[in-house]
Amino acid sequence: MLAYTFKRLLLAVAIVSLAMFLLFCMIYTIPGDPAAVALGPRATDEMREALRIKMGLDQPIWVQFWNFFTGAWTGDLGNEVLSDRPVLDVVLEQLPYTLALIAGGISWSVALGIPLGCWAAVSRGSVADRIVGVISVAVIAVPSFVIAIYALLIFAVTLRWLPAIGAGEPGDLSDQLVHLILPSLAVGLGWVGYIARMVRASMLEVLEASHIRTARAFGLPHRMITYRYALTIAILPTITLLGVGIGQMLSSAVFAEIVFARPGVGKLVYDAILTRNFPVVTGAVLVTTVLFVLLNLLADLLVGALDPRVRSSF
Amino acid sequence: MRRLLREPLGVFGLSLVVLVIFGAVFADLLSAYDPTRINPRVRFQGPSGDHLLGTDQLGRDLFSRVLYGGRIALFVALVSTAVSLVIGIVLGLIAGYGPRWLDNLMILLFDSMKSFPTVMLALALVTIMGPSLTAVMVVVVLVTVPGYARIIRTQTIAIKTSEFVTAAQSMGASNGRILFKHILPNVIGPLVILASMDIPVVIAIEAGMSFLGLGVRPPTPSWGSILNDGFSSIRDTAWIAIAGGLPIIITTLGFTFLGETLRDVFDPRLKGR
Amino acid sequence: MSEPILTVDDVEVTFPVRGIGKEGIKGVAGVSFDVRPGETFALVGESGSGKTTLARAVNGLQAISRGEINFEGQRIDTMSKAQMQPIRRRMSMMFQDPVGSLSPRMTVGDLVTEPFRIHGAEGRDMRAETERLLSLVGLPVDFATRYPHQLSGGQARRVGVARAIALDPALIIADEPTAGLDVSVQGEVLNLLNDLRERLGLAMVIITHNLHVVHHVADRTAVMYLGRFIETGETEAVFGAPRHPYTAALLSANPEPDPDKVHARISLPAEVPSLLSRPAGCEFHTRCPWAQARCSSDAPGEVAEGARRHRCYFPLDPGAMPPGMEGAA
Amino acid sequence: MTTLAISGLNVWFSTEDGPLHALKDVEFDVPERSIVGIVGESGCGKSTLINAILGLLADNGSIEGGSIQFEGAQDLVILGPKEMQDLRGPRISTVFQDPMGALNPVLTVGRQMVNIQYRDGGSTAEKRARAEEMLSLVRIPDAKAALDRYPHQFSGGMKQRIAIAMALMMKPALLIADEPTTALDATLEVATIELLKDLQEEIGCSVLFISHHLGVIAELCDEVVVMYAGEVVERGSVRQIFNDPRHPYTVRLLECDPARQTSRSRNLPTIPGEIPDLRQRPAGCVFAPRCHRVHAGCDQAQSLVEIGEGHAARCNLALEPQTAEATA
Repeated sequence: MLAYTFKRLLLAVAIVSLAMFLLFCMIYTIPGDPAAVALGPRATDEMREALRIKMGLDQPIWVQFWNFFTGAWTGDLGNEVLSDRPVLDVVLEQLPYTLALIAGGISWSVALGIPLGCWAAVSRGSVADRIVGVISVAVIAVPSFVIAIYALLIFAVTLRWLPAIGAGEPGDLSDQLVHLILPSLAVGLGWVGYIARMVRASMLEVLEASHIRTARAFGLPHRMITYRYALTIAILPTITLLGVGIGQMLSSAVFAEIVFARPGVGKLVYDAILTRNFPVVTGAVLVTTVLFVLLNLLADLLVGALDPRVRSSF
Repeated sequence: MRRLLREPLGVFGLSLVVLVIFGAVFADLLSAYDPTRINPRVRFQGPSGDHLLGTDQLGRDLFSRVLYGGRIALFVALVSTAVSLVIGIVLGLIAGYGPRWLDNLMILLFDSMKSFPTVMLALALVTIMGPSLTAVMVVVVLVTVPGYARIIRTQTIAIKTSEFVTAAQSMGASNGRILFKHILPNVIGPLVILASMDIPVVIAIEAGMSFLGLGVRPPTPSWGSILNDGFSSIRDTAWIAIAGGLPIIITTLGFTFLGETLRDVFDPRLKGR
Repeated sequence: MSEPILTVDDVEVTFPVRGIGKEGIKGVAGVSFDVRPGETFALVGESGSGKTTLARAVNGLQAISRGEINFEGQRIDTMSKAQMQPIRRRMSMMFQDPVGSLSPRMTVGDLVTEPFRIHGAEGRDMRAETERLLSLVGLPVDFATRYPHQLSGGQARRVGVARAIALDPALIIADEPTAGLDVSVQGEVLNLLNDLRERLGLAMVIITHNLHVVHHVADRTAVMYLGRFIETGETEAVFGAPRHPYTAALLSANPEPDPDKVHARISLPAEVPSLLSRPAGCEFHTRCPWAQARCSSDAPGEVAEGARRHRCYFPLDPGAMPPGMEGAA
Repeated sequence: MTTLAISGLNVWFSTEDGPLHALKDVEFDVPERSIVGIVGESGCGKSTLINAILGLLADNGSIEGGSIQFEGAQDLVILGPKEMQDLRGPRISTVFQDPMGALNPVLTVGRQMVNIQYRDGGSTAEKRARAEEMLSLVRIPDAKAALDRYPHQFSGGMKQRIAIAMALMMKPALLIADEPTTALDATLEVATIELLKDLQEEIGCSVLFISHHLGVIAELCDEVVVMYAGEVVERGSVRQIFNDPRHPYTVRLLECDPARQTSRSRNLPTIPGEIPDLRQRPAGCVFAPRCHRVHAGCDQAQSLVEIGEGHAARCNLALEPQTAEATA
C-alpha cells in the first residue's frame, strides 16, 4: 500500500509539473507584450519597461520558465497587476466558496445517484429501471448552465422559493446553505445521472459474477448479497468516476457562480479575463488543477484502501 | 436500423435530431427574418404570430436566430468531433502499440491535459487566441482527444496480446498490417459510438463558451449568446432565455437518446460507459 | 534416419523481474530436443511448466537468453524480423483458443488467404486457394463468407489448420490443438492433423496437457516440469515404463474411463512451486515421494539411456510404487 | 429415501429468435448417500439443469411442467423464492467450475465462511472456529491464518478446496458439483476428486457431479446420467453405462475418448455432425441426424426404455445389445 501511495503521489507531481509546463507555454504564446497588455494603452514606455523587469520578461525563456516553475511549486504565483496583492492569496480567498459548491454538488449526486442506480439494478428491466435510465441520461445530456438558468428562472424568479444571487450573509450558516441549494443542484444534477448509471452498470456486472452466484447458491439473504457482496465492489468504479468528475464539476461551478452571482474561483477567473488580469487567470487555473489532481489522487487511494486486490498488486 | 425503430426512446431521439438538422439546413426558408437585422422598433417583444419566439433587446427575431444558431452548433459538433476522432485514433494506436516509454509519456500528457477543468482550459485558451469559432473548436479537440486516445490505447493493449494478433505475428505480418487489419477494425466501432454520444458535450461546450462571450463573436447567432442575452434580462423577459435554452435541451437530449439506443443496438458491451 | 528439421539446443528463456538486483524468472531453463521430418513430437506438462513459452521461442515470438535454435540448417534465434520472414513460410503455429486466434472482423476467406497476402503471393488466385484450403480441412466452400463467431469450436479449429498449412510449411507447432473442444470433436481435429502430416510430410510439435491424446498421436514425448525436460523418449516407452517419478505420477493421476479399474495412484503432496522460488537441487524433490537427501541439494543432470533421457538420481523401475504404498498395487 | 427425484422436467428460454426448449422430459433420481454423475458435451443442458434445481434460472427461462422432489418432501419447482433460499446452503449446496471467480474478491475467506452460517445462532468466534475446522478438513495449511486472507492470495487448487469446504460446512443433504475440477491440472484434479469422495462418505450426503471428463465420472460416481441436447438419453449404474451402453450416443461418446482405446491408434473415432438447434427440435429422436444406427422408427419421439435394474435408454433399439459395428 505504501509503495502504491508513493507511486500515485509521484505521478500526481509529474502531472502537475507537466500541466505547469503546458500553462507556461500558453502564456508565452500570448501575442503582444504582456506588460503592455496588462497596463493598457495609457501607460508610458518607462512604466512598461519597469513592469517587464518586475515580471522577469527581460530574462531568457528558460530562466522565465524556471522562475515560473519554482515559484509555482513554492506557492508564489506572482502578484495581481492592479492591487499588487499575491495571486495565491486572492485565489485562496475565493476557494472556499467554490469548494462548498462542489461539495454540495457531490452531496446531491451521491445522495440521489447511488440509491437510484442500486434500485434500478435490483429491479432490472422494470418500469422503474427504465424511468431511472431515461432520467439519468437526460440530466447528463443537458448542460449545467442551462439547468442553472432554468432553475434560477423557475425557483428564484417565478416561484420565489429560493434566493437568486449571492452566497448568503457571512456567518449565517443557514442563510448560506439556502443560497447553496440552487447552484449546487445545477452543479450536481448531471452527476446524479452519471453516478446512477455507473452504479447500475457495475452492480449488474457484479451481480453476474460467479461469486455472487456462489453466494446465492449458499442461500445468503438477498439484502446481504446486494449490499455487502455486490455494492461494496460496485461502488469502487464510482469513486474513481467521482474523482474524475470533480474536474467537470469545477467547470460547472464557473457557470453556477456567474449565473447566481456567487463569489468563487470561477467568477474570479471570468472577471480577470474581462479585465485582462492574466496573473490571476494563470494562478487560478493552476490552483484548480492542483486541486483536481489532489482529489483524483484521493479517490485512487480510497479505491486502493477498499480493494484488497489493488492493495496487494502494488 | 429496424431494431432502432422498435425502441421508442431511439425514435424520439431520432425525431428530435432530424428536427434540429432540418431547422438548421432550411433556416433561410423557414424564417422570414434576417437573424442579424437590428430593428429597434420591435425590441423585447413576447412570442406572437409575427415573431414565434419573440424578439431580443435589439429587436432581432429569436426564431430565426435559433435556427441559424443551429447551423453553428452542428458545424462545430461535426467538424471538431471528426478532427478529434482522427487525432485520438492515431495517438491511441501509437501509445498502445508503440514502445513502453512512449506509452507512459503519452499517458502522462493525456492525464495532464485532462487535469485542466474544461472551462479553465477554455478560459486560458481564449485569453491567448481571442474569442472565435476556431478557439471553440480547439477547446473541443483538446478536451475530447485525450479520452478517445485513452480508449483506443486501452483497447489496443488488450487486443495486441490476444491470440489472433500473436497468430498474425507468427505468420510474419507487418506492424502496419497488424494495426490496420487486425487491431483498428476491432477498436473503431465502440469509439465511433462513444464519439457520437459526445456530440451533446461538444454542443454544450460551444453554447457554454458563447454564453460566456468567449465563443462566436456577435452578431453571429449562437444558442449560447441568445441564452446570455436572455440571462441579462431574465427578471423581465424570460422568453429570451427560454428561446436560447430550449434548442440546447432539444439537441442534447435528441443526440443522447439516439446515441444511447444506437449503442445498445450495435454494441451492448459498451453499456454503462 | 533423416536429418532433424528442427534442433533446439540448451535453450533458456528469462523473463525480467521488476526491482533492482533481482534475477529474471527462468520460464524455460535449458532445454534441448530435435524434430525430424514427418515426426510428431509432443511437449507435455501442467500449467506453468513452460511448454507454451518454449513453443513461442521456437517460433521466434519470444527472445531466448541462452542456447541456439536451428531450423532447416539455419540458425534462427539470432535472426532479425526481416530475416525471419522466409522462415515463417516454412514453420507455422496454431494457437490455443480455436475462435480467439481468428481475427474477429475478418471472414474465413480472408483469414485462410492472409498468409499469401503477408508473404507477397498476391499473384495467386485467391478464390481457388480458398477453395483448395477449405476442402483440404473438410469445410464447405460457402464458409468463406462467415465470420469467426459464426463457427463452432471444431470448425474454427479447422480454419486455424487451414491457415497453418496454407504456405506448405515443413513444421507445424500446435499449442493445445484440442483445448476447448468436446471429446467427439477432438478426434476430428487430431485425425485431420495426422492425415495432413502423412500426406504433406509435415513435422509436428504438439503441446498439450492431455496425456491420452499424446499417447495416440506422438512419436516422441518430452515431459516438462518448471521449464525443464525431466524425461524424453519414444512415447510408447515413456508411457509404458516411466523413469522419472513425475512422469509416473502424472500418468497415474489420469482418471481412466473404466469403473472396474483399480487405481494404484501416486499422489503428489503440495502444488507446483512458483517459478519465482525454484527449489534447490532437483526441482521436483518438494513433491517427490521417493526423494532422498541428495535430491534437495544437488540438481541432477540429464542421463541418457539409449534413445531416452531423464533427470533423476533414482530412476524408477517398471511398476514401482512409492515407499509405504507398495501394497496398494 | 431418494434425495432428489426429477421427473418430466421441461425448461424453456425465450430468445430473440424464438422459444428454445433447453431441457426436455428430464427424469432421473439421486439416491441417498450416492454420487450421481451427469455427462454430456457442450450444449447438452448441464448448467440449465443445475440452475433449475437451485431455482436460479435466468430471467428469460422458465420451468414448464415436471417436478423436482427434494428428500421426498418438497417440490423445488413450486417452492417460493424464500423457501428455496432457506434450502440453498444448509440442505443443497454447490461448488462451481471456476475457482478463480467463485469467491468474493473483497471479503476475507473467514468473513465469507462466517456469513454463510448467518442462520445459526452463536458467536462469531464459534463460527470462525467451525470455518477453521472445515479448512483443515480440506487440508488448507495453517487454516487459522487462512481465514484472514483474501481469495486472490490462494492458488487455484486451494481456492477450489476452500469452495468445497464452504459447500460442505453446513452438512447439506445434496452437494451439486458443476465441473469442479475442469480448471485444475491433472495432479490437482485427482487430489480434489479423492477429497470430495472422502468428505461425501464422512458427511453422508448425496452428490450430483457434472463433468465432461469420462475418466473422472467413472472413478467417482455410483450412477451416471448421459445427456444430449437437453434430454436424458441414457441412465444407469456406472458399470451399466461404461460396460454395457445401450444408447448409440453413449456408445459413440465412450469410443471417442482416446483414453478408452487400449491399442495405440492414429485414427481416432469421432461423431460427425453437430448438436441440433434447440429452437427447432427434430420431431423424432434428437440424436438421429448424427446416429450410425438410424432407421425408420427414429422419426418418432423416443421414450426411455427400461433395460434392467435402474438402466434405461431413450432409443428404440435399447434392448438390443450394442456391438462393435459402431466403429465401422
